[in-house]
Amino acid sequence: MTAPAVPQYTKKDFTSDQVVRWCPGCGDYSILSNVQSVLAEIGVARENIAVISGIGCSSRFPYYLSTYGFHTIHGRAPAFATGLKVSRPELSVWVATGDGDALSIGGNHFIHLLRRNVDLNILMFNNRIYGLTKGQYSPTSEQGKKTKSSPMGSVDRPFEPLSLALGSGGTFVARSVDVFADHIKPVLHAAQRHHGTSFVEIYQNCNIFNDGAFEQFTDKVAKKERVLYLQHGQPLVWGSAVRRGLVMRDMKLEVVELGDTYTEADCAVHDEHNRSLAMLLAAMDPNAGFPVAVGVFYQIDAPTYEDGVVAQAKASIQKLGTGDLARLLGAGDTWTHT
Amino acid sequence: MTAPAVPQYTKKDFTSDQVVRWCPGCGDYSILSNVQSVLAEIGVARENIAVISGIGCSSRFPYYLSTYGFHTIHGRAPAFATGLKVSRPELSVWVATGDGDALSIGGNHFIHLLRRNVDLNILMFNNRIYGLTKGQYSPTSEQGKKTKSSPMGSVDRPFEPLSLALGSGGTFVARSVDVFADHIKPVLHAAQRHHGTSFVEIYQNCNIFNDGAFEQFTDKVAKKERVLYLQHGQPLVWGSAVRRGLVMRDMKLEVVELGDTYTEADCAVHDEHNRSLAMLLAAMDPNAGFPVAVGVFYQIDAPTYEDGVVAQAKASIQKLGTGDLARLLGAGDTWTHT
Amino acid sequence: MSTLETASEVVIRFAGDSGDGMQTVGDQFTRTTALFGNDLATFPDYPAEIRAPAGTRAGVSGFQLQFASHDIFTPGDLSDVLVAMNPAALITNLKSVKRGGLVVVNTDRWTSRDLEKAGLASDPLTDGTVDDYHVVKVQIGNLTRGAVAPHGVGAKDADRCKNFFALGMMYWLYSRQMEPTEAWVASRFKSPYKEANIAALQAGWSYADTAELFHHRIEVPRAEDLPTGRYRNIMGNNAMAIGLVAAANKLGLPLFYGTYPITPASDILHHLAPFKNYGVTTFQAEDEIAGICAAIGASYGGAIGVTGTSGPGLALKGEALGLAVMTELPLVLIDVQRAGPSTGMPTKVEQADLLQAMYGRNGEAPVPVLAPATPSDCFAIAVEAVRIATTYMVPVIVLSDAYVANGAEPWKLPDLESFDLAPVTFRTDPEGFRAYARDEDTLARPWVVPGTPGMEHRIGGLEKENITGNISYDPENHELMCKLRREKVQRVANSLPPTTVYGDEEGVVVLGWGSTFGVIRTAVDACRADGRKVAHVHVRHLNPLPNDLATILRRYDKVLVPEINLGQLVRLIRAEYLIDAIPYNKIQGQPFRTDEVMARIEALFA
Amino acid sequence: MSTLETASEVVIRFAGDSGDGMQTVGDQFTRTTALFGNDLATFPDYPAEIRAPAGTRAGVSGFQLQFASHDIFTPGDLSDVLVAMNPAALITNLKSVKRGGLVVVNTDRWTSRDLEKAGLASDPLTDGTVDDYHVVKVQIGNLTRGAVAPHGVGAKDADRCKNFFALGMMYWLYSRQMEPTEAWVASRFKSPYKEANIAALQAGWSYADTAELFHHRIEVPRAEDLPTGRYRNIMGNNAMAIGLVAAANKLGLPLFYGTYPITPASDILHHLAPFKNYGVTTFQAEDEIAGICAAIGASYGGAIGVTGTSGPGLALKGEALGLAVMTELPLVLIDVQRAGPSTGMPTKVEQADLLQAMYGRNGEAPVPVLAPATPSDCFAIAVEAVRIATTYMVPVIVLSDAYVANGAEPWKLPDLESFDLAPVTFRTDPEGFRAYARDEDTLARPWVVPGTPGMEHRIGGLEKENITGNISYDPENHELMCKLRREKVQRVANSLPPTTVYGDEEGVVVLGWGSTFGVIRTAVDACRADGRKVAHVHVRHLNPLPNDLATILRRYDKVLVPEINLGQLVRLIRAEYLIDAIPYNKIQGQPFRTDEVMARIEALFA
Ligand SMILES: Cc1ncc(C[n+]2csc(CCOP(=O)(O)OP(=O)(O)O)c2C)c(N)n1
Ligand SMILES: Cc1ncc(C[n+]2csc(CCOP(=O)(O)OP(=O)(O)O)c2C)c(N)n1
Ligand code: SF4
Ligand code: SF4
Ligand SMILES: [Mg+2]
Ligand SMILES: [Mg+2]
Repeated sequence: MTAPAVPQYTKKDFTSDQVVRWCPGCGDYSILSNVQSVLAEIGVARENIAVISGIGCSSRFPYYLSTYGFHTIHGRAPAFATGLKVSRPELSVWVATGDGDALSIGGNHFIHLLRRNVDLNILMFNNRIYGLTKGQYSPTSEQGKKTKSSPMGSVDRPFEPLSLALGSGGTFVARSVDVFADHIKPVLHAAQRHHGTSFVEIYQNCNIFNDGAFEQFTDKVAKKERVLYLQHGQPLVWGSAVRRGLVMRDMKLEVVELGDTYTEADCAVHDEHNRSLAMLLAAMDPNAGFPVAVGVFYQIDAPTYEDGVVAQAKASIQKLGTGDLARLLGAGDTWTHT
Repeated sequence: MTAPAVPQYTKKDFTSDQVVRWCPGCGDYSILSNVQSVLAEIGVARENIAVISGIGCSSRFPYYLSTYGFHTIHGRAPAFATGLKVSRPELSVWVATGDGDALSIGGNHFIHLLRRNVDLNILMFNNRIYGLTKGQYSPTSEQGKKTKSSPMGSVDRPFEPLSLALGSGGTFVARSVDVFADHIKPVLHAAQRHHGTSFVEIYQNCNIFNDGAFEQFTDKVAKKERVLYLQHGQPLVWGSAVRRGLVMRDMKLEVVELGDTYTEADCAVHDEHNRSLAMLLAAMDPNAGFPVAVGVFYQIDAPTYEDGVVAQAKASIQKLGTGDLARLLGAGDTWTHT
Repeated sequence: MSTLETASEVVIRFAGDSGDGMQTVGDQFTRTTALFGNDLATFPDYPAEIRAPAGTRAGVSGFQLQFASHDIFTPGDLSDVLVAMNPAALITNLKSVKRGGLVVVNTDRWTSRDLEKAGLASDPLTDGTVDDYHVVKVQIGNLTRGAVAPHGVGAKDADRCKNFFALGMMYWLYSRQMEPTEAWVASRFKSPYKEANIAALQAGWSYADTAELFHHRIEVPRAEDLPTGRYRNIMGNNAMAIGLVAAANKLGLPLFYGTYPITPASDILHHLAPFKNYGVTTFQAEDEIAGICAAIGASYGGAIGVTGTSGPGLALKGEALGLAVMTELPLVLIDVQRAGPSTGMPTKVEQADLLQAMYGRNGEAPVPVLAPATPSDCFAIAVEAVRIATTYMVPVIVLSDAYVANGAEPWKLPDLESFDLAPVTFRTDPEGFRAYARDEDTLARPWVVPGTPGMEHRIGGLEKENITGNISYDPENHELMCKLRREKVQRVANSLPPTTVYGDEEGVVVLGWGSTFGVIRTAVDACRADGRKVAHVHVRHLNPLPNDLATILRRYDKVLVPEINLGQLVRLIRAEYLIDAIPYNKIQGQPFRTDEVMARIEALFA
Repeated sequence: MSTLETASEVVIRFAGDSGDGMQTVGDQFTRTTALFGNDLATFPDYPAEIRAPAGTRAGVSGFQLQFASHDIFTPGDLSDVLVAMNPAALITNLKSVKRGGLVVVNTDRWTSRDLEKAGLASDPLTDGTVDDYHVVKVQIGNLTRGAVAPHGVGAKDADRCKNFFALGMMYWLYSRQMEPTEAWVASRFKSPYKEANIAALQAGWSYADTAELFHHRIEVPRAEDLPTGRYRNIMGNNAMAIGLVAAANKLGLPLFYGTYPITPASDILHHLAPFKNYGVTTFQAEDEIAGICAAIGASYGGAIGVTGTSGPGLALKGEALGLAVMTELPLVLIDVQRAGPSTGMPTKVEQADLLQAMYGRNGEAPVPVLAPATPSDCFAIAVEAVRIATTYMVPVIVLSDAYVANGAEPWKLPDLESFDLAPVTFRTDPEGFRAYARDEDTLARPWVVPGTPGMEHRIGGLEKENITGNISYDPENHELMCKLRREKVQRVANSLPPTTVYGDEEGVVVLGWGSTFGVIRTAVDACRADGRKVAHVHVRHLNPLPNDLATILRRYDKVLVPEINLGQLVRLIRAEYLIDAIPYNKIQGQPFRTDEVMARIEALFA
């Protein structure tokens, strides 16, 4: 069977007719635009793409794409997507979700999806706030965050979403930022190429309820000085005015300035296949002088859930033959009454 | 205020009048016996201990202790325990749960409890099976496990419970084994001493539905040759007939035989405060020659959730005075109609 | 010069983009009017999106307010005046303006692009659409910019002040005072926005005054028929929060509120969160299930556990609620109903969770169900819910809704003594203690909290043996317990005051519950004024229903049950009493209008 | 020598420790009896614990079976013979034995320690407890050990064979053949356990034969009045699984079963899991919510999504079910009811989830609700559920229960052609496609699956505009959609056959649903035999109720509604038809007994 040729798409082919209903200035716009471009490039026919979301500003995503889309209920998108992908493995399935949707109410489905390694892509728009419900702190809000529901500051320690994903057995874990136009697309492509569950955290500015949450490293200057772009096999260095790097000491990362004492050669090298390194990178505290890392933190090959399911179905047919109704009904001991 | 003296208890003081209803030979018996001993030793008055459980064989635990006990619903024990502890911080709260209860249906509450770091102790009896519902595979069952619900073998990749706990932000993560009589008590004591959420995975044999799951390292010989007893500050070595150790190379652990080439001094040293090391230890595959580690994998100090809540309440009273009903009702603009 | 007229009631409506600050000016008008001493009722009506696309119909946010010199019960059906900040606001709100009513439009937002965004092919100001109305065109944006310019506020920020300009015009028109709003602005904004907003307000007033925009100025005297006392203006969610705190304080119990944000219930959390000095702990849980479970855990520990949510959240809480039923622990569950099913129309009103509240759990798991009638009644209902929960050791469901939760009305502060609650005593005497021993009157089991020496015991979700509380599979015991749990709820009815019958002793009785109270009362009054024999019975307790209800209803020829659903209370009434109660349903995400209810009542006399 | 007698029906009961293998021998007796050609019905009755403490009352596991030479509907009320493997089994089961009945006790387990474990102060064999029964004492353990010794099986394992010794005695007593069981043992066990079990069985038989334990041997001739055809013995959960597969196969759809294990529903999963070659995918989800959501995801993808659970799980699925209602996707949800509320008594029967099934979701979210009458009816109900789900594009709830799910009866294999289903067609033509366009007859919207070119569209839980499927907050549209969703469910009634009325045309009608079918039918037969005018109407469709039901019920003087709950169908009937239907409730985790229902019917004639 040869697959039918996939049309040459442009970004516009992935734009739906629905009026976009995010606040002007919301970071979701740029993510949408990037995803539309990427979908046009992945070589999958539009009808074979399904985007599943939960509830939240971010979860309105499917309405604005001209693919199949399912805006489900809060937190459960991974479960719907699993059911869809397992029964239709040939589809390209994407999950659009928010920090609240994925990590608060949806936390259980999220970790189980990663554990099972169903081949789909999770895009989690992390604005560190509940946008749609008008600004309560979320499980990724920094401790002490003052919101309507935490007037004296939140008491909860936040999740590190990437650490959680790694601890859950995630096989592809990456991060990008809404406004990093050149960065977000390659990360999404890598996610799409990965066979297994790809988790991409996308920092996203909610300019209404949590404006500037990522500003300390997204503004023009900071972007150059405080962001570490991860590249497999490349040393962990960053900065343009001042060049810095990460060296490994006692299984801990340390920031050093490059120059006479330290050079690139002293720096740790990024290894996408090393989960411990990924955990260290995910745990870096920008308030303690560490950079913010973006890119692919971790990626390994592992069998996918739906491949396992399909293989068992095939093996079963091979062994028992395609199910036959008469045999089904008449299984076990039967007798005839005359 | 001086606390009233706590009586000198013996194990018997923590035995309830309920007939124990586990199968003969179940690993839960030994856990129960150890917990009873430990509770007698921790210096907490019996009435100040509350044990909360979900549903499962393991979750029958509270009935057999003479403390306060609450056998709740499946998977939700962490949430009940959080509500109890936050409103009654002076109580010693314990959660008794199973691999299905904690990690399957209860996964979300589990990770959020660890993230919040409420000061309580989770004892998770991991028998890698659903006992109470008669033997389906669980989220910790090895891939390929044949059960009633997976006649051709399970397709799911299992969780590493300790990795999940670490990825969730857990501040105390440990493991012991039902039949390691000398080991389980010190681990429980350490868990109890830790201020914050203590997670203890206890391997437990379900002799009815998953007999021998841990036999490869619990039988008399294997116990000596295949188990690595973690000790903070001590080298990672084990074995009696053959002495082995773990060396660190490229952020990965390697098994070496001690002797001429390698000595204890070459081995990595256990550091309870290093999360990356803990992750590596948690991920060790016993089928690839690695030992099974038991003991405290990880432990750090971090503020607890209920301390934060209490502090805010105090600060609020300090600032605003103890709430006054008349002020509450008459807040904002009022006017008088005469 | 325009003349000054007196009106006994006025309905006014602001409408504009979500970002235009319509809710803010609505609130300010409400405050000022309340302080002045009118009776009033409000109805905010806003979209689910945070900021729907500017200029579109979907983005329109509205606020309606009725104020009067006498007792009123609703925010009014049709408005006397509409302020429309753009074409979309005009076109979506015009149908709620009285024929001949006043329509103030902001013509600064009247370009062809604006018309297009509103989906209009032609200009409604010229194509005959507004012929039946009295239209006043004002370049609100322009005028505001001019007014705030001296304060050094840029064009974009200047535009943000235009709602206050509009408010100023309305203050002039309805002879309101500007001071309360000026004070509020001064306390909320920093310079130069403080000055700019005040300037806009004053400019609106002056413009109305000098441009002689309106034929007459209207005065609505303060309401003299209100009971004397101290008042404040209050929204339903706020009243609910205060009621919970007041009840807990009266009982000397800490209050634990475990919840997960959801529209339109989140504001209860927002209102409770600052009350930490009142012994209130709010817990923003990871989901609705954790919210209720934590609340039950807190109740187990001796707090009064409360959880709040809206419809989809109630569905998620069913299993845990069953555990509270089984373990006979006190709990209050507040469901602020919204339009369903599923996500539905999250900001819109509906009363369609009644049967879910009654039956949305496995097994026979009855719980008391209450519903507030008005925004301020939320206070009393919260106190009543806590009373029932602690007296009978049961979980209680309160069915609020989006309309009552977001609506506001003047509230006469209750006498602190007026809502005294029977004190709660934790049992501490181990002598003869049995976990499921029962109070003779209420059938309540003792509340024993961990930490009490000598009374250690175990509870849980498996069936309990009566008295001892041991696990029991005994067949007769199970039946007994199912019946006891039902009877316990039933006995709540014995503690209720006689049902109030409003109106006539014969003819038609209109039976209502929840937020339809106001509109039904208004319609019944109107029908009676027309000479019809009509009565109004409003039930605040849906389960158990009042003991005297059947007898009352049977006195009437016809029983009409208006509900914002497809017929739920009416099913209970029919099943319970075999009375041929007539459903009257509207399920449009909107409250009933008085004329609709009147027409339906009238039809029964035909 | 004992004489051979003939009986037309016999009830037999095995009882012992959970570990004694009582369910196994019960199953074997059932199989043998079914193969022989008797009609039969079974009732396994076991504790929630895997292995409750040996020898205690809580640990007793029982299995009851009625077999007959004619059509029967229940496993019988009281048993003719009880095999009691220990004192606890005797004492807990004696009350279900007919006075004068046969009681075989295993005296090897009769030490004072055994009596103590059973909570007995004195020995029931000597203290008068069993005076009214015919007691036969056998040292089953000892005899078994002797019998299996030659096969080199140790004492502990030997003890595990004693259930087969007991079975052998019963086979002798009721003239059964041993071959089917011998073959089964041979296929299940490895040597030496195979030989040991067979030896035990034969030893039991021989012992009964030679020791002349029983006065007479009994023969129950095969049932000649059964319809001719091929039969198999089937349990409800198994029939349900097969029905789902058959329906999906007939429609040419893959079947996706998303579920989380829970007693007593887990066996459906266990039965479906091996059917991978039939296009069945089973998904053991992380919880009940994921189970239903994955099933909806699969339906969205073009499979028939099914989810199964028991009461507490149904509570958890409510929110997602509402989404299926809103998105109008086909789904089958099976609830195998158990005794609640909360965890309740998990292995016991109850019918108390009916109102939860009807109303356990936010908003107006009606779904069709069905219930099987007998174990084999689960097959037909599963097919019917799939038919309705795919024809009307709706989620359907099936209410099975612990009794029907674990009970067994002979099942005449249906003709493969007899359950033809209207084929399902996915819409693939983009021309004029609208996501919420409706079929004129069924009001179903088109089923369009991802992967279909040119028809990409978006669905979700927000209110939909009719026809287009766009998000809509339009008030009239919401009302229209609420009514359409209700009407769609209502129209299912038009596709139902006329309701069967069994019995008399006047007098009392007994209205039942679900697993009470058999006992009601038996009781009605008995009352009619006594000369009473009684009819039996059984509804398999609870929502919508059959169109002709009201007319039928109104023909009778009295309508009695027996239910294993506190009155649920009866509430629906009363609300719907204003008929003064009389509830008759038993809620003990046990099925009704025939004499109970008879007595209640008789009382209506008093
Ligand atoms: C069952 C349920 N609970 C709660 C809500 C209310 N709710 C909608 S979105 C949301 C949080 C959204 O946060 P996030 O996922 O971070 O999305 P964002 O709006 O920030 O993009 C909540 C609490 C709901 N719709 N359903
Ligand atoms: C809501 C709900 N879903 C499912 C169940 C059924 N159930 C009870 S215990 C259990 C799993 C128990 O596994 P685990 O936690 O590992 O405990 P174990 O019995 O192995 O100790 C399940 C699925 C339930 N009681 N409630
Ligand atoms: S509220 Fe925040 S996240 Fe939501 S649309 Fe507006 S800016 Fe974006
Ligand atoms: S089933 Fe397994 S876990 Fe449960 S009591 Fe028996 S041996 Fe223990
Ligand atoms: Mg967010
Ligand atoms: Mg387990």
